[in-house]
Amino acid sequence: MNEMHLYMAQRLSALVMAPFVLVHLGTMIYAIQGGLTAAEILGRTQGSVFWFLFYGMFVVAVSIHAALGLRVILSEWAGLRGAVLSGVSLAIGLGLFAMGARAVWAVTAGGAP
Amino acid sequence: MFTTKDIDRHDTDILILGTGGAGLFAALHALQSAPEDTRVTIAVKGLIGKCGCTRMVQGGYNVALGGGDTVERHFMDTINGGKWLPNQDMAWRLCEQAVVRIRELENEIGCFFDRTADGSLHQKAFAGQTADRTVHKGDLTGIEIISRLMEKVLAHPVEKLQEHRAIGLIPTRDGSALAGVLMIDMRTGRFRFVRAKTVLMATGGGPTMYKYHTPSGDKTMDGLAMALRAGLPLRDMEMVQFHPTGLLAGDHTRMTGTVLEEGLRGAGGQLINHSGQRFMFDYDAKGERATRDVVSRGIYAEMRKNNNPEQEGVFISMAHLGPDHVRQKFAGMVKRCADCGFDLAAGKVEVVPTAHYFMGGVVVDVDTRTALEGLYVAGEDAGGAHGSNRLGGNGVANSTVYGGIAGDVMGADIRGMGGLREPDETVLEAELARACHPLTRTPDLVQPLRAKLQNVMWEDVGVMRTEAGLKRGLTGIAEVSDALMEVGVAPDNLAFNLTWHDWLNLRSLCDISEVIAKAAIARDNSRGAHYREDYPEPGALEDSYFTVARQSGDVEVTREPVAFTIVRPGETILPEHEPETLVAAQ
Amino acid sequence: MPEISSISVKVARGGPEGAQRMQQFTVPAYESQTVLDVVTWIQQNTDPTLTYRFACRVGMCGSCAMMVNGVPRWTCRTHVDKVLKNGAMEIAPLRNLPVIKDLVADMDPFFDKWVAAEAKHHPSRTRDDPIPAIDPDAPERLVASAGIECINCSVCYAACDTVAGNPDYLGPAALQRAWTLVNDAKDSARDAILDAVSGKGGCHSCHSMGSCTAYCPNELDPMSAIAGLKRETAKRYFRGRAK
Amino acid sequence: MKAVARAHPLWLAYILHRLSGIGLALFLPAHFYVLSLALTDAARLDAFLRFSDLALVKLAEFGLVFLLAVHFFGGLRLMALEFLPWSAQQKTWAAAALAGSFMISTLFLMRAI
Ligand SMILES: Cc1cc2nc3c(=O)[nH]c(=O)nc-3n(C[C@H](O)[C@H](O)[C@H](O)COP(=O)(O)OP(=O)(O)OC[C@H]3O[C@@H](n4cnc5c(N)ncnc54)[C@H](O)[C@@H]3O)c2cc1C
Ligand code: HEM
Ligand code: SF4
Ligand code: F3S
Ligand code: FES
Repeated sequence: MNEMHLYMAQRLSALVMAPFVLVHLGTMIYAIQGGLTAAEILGRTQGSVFWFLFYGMFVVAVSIHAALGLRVILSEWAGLRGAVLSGVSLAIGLGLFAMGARAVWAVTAGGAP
Repeated sequence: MFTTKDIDRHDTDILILGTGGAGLFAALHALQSAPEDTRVTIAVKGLIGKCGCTRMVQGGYNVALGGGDTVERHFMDTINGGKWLPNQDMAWRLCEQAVVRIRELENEIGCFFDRTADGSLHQKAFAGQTADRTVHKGDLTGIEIISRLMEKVLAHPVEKLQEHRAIGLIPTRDGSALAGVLMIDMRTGRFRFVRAKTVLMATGGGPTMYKYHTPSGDKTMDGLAMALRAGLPLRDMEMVQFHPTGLLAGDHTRMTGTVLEEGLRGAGGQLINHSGQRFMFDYDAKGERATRDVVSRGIYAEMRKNNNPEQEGVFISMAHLGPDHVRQKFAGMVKRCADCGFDLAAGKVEVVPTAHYFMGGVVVDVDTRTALEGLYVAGEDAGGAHGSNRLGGNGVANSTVYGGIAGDVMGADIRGMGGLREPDETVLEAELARACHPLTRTPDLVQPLRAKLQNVMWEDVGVMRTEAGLKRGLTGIAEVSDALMEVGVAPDNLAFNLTWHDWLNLRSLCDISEVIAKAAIARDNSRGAHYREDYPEPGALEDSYFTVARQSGDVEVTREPVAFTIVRPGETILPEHEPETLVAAQ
Repeated sequence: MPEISSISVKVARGGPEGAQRMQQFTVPAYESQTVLDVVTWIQQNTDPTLTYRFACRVGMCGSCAMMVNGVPRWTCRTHVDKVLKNGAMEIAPLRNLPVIKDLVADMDPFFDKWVAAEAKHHPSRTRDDPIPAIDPDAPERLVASAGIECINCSVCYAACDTVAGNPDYLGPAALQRAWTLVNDAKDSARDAILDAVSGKGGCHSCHSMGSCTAYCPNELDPMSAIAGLKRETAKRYFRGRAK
Repeated sequence: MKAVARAHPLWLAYILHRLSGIGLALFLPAHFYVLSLALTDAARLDAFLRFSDLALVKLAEFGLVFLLAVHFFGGLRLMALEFLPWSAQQKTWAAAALAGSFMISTLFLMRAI
């Protein structure tokens, strides 16, 4: 991965996320009225292929995006370089993805018929 | 103190001193013409491309590019402007090669000069030109030329000795050739002797021994002082060009002396004295639009009349042209003045004539060779191309043209040369001792002496001269020179010790000031930049001579007749019926 | 000119070995006085060992830049009035470059990166060819011309936090020059330049923090130039993919 | 850290974008964790959601949405600057990004309360 690829991956993942963020924010604002319950959330998402894909892609994009964003910050502010830097950012990316995938699975897969 | 054992020794093939237009072009051409794996080394008092005057060029670059203008016309203007004193072969080569050099600058170096709407180069006419000839990039032409040259050179495999100050030309024991150059690595304060088969001196003269001067601070006549000590002949040393409008802002600021551009007067700027009167028409029918030397003398005379230390200079006033118009047309100048606290657009700014360019220099042939084998000189350090006056726009043309030639010639000459030459160790030791002299004296301030020299030169060896004044000037110079030998610099911290270098600067300036004064005494007529109140006439053009100064013990000045190798006074090489000027009257 | 009062100046002293320390000086104030004049006065009158760098004294050579009260400036064109705070100021060598001594920074890294950015003309013609006609108002030319008055003073380089954090970053001035060349009809190596600015520390490292543009004494706009490079390299990236 | 040439809007926009990015990256794992509770322990998710009714937690959430909004608009601003041909409107963009994010987060807060 050279600079150019990293840069494009960061920007493209951001672009991918843009509509997700809008929808997500919108849903949240709508949903939050009158308080949130687990059932409410799960009722909306569980078993929905749409939300599965929606949040699934969101998680993939955000894992890439945040890992690359933090990579730059770790290099500029913490002085990490080379293999250490790559290792740490890969770990961040994979970690985020794993946690995110679990969450998506939790809210969308559970109640599927 | 130091002995020759303390000198770091270093070898190269081609050594270039200075990175103005001459030095940088020489480096590029040397790389093109020399055999492969020739070592090229650049040594410079500042940073590569960031010192010297080529960067400061405002108005532009003279070159005849057709549209009615011809090399012949450029040449005739140069000869007329130099009042028939130029070395005609050098002037011819300058005008002829400028055409090639400008194409090289645009096509190979990557400069972009201002265009007209049809895409061709824009050319304008400086005073003293009979065609629109000056190529430019706004009024910051030098930045474009030197930045492009600099990035080219930086990208090439040349050895870079930055902040290395040359202090002595060291010949071989029999004195027949140059062995190398002694320098100070300014950053560490250590001495370094660099042997080279060929050395180009392109340190750019610089008449900074005057109270008011325009050149960059690193230029202090080091090159000419070194050449003088090496016994080389220097010509036209009385010829100091003054620019009429230098900023006057007090002697505690380095802004004083810096140029307010020529175009201000061209556009209708008025010169006003302290009683509020416009005075230039008392001196010349063209008023403020007269040539540099005439306006400089007019201002100088006015200042002398006024003779009030509180009211030193005169004022340039632009406001009558409409402040907004001025702000727009001279944006750079207005901003520069504003940064210094002056309002050029709506107010008036105090100005005085300021020493700008040095026509004198080492005697060279058209290939930049000198009398000393292995030493070449180009740019403002070389004398001859301009005679008694340099036309605006011919300075940077001269340094780029001859710098390139020097590179070509050195690259070719080196093929026929044997190995490196052994230096005369006694000369090396003497030059070392010279530089170390202040380190053995009680430390004291250098600046008051520099100020004193600058006053002496301004008062007595300046814009208007008389024999009595020049002699008084010589006494003053000698006083400063002697006093300097008693001023010391503390030897404990020589790394980047500017005060040591101030001392060495003043040493060079004293040495060359003496030559200027003596050459000015030797010329008992008035030509171009040299004006003798006691001999106001130019003398018969057919009997034109130039001065040659040499040091062998004392400095002696002789006269040599100008050889009219191409055109004789009263004649022209322009075809018959050519109009006198192609410039539309203003 | 009469002395008005005096200025209290703290100046960074010392070389590369050992940290710099601040030294206090009192300098007479004058009506027309630049920061360079203040430093000069100290060297010429009180401490002959003080080291600084200048050449042209009119804002053309770009060798006199220093940090004045924490801000990078060309000192020869900075009037004291502009920076004085309660009669005092603080002067230090340019940020993001190694210190040689006192107020003098080593500019070599700045210029090494200039070279690394392929920021030099790649000829498409020789001295034997005519000078090409170029419309000065063509859009590409206007873009190229916007950046060409750079005096390589390194003020932008000192202002940029990305330079501070990323030793490979080529920096605003070199990238701006590269962008000028990309838009220069006379340059023959557009791709080589775009390659050079796409590598490690290239234009993609810039976060558009804009300090370069905010502090450039010549009012140039390296930030936009770098954005131009990002745009152009991204376009090329997609074109490369599409093939 | 001593102030070095940072007192201008674009630098503030940059630092805001970076800090909000870090903030989001730190929050994200927590967010994922809470959601994945749905899989393991729906009761605790509910408990958490009730807990989020507290004013203090509301404020924290407001902060998060604020971060996301700041970062979102900041990121769009950045990509507009990079990919759309340059216009001198940059500072306006920066201001608009801030204003927009403020609006959204206030909206969120007002609806939630
Ligand atoms: C303000 C100003 C405006 C000008 N405008 C114009 C114009 O519009 N048109 C025009 O044609 N001409 C103009 N000139 C004149 C022109 O700049 C010079 O004639 C020309 O640039 C000289 O070039 P050079 O290479 O000989 O010397 P410079 O460019 O002056 O370079 C000299 C070099 O030698 C170095 N040096 C000096 N001493 C030593 C030493 N001891 N050891 C090592 N290196 C040393 C210097 O640091 C510098 O790098 C102007 C000059 C000034 C000052
Ligand atoms: C959907 C909307 C988002 C967009 C448009 C977006 C856009 C961007 C952009 C363009 C950058 C590059 C900044 C730079 O190079 O200076 C960036 C950096 C960053 N983003 Fe995002 N982002 C978004 C969402 C997120 C999310 C949800 C997170 C967190 C999890 C995040 C974390 C980061 C981080 C940590 C950086 C690094 C900041 C820096 O380098 O200064 N982003 N973002
Ligand atoms: S872009 Fe401006 S600040 Fe940067 S080096 Fe060039 S002139 Fe100096
Ligand atoms: S300050 Fe630095 S981060 Fe980019 S916009 Fe300028 S180069
Ligand atoms: S001394 Fe040349 S830019 Fe300041």
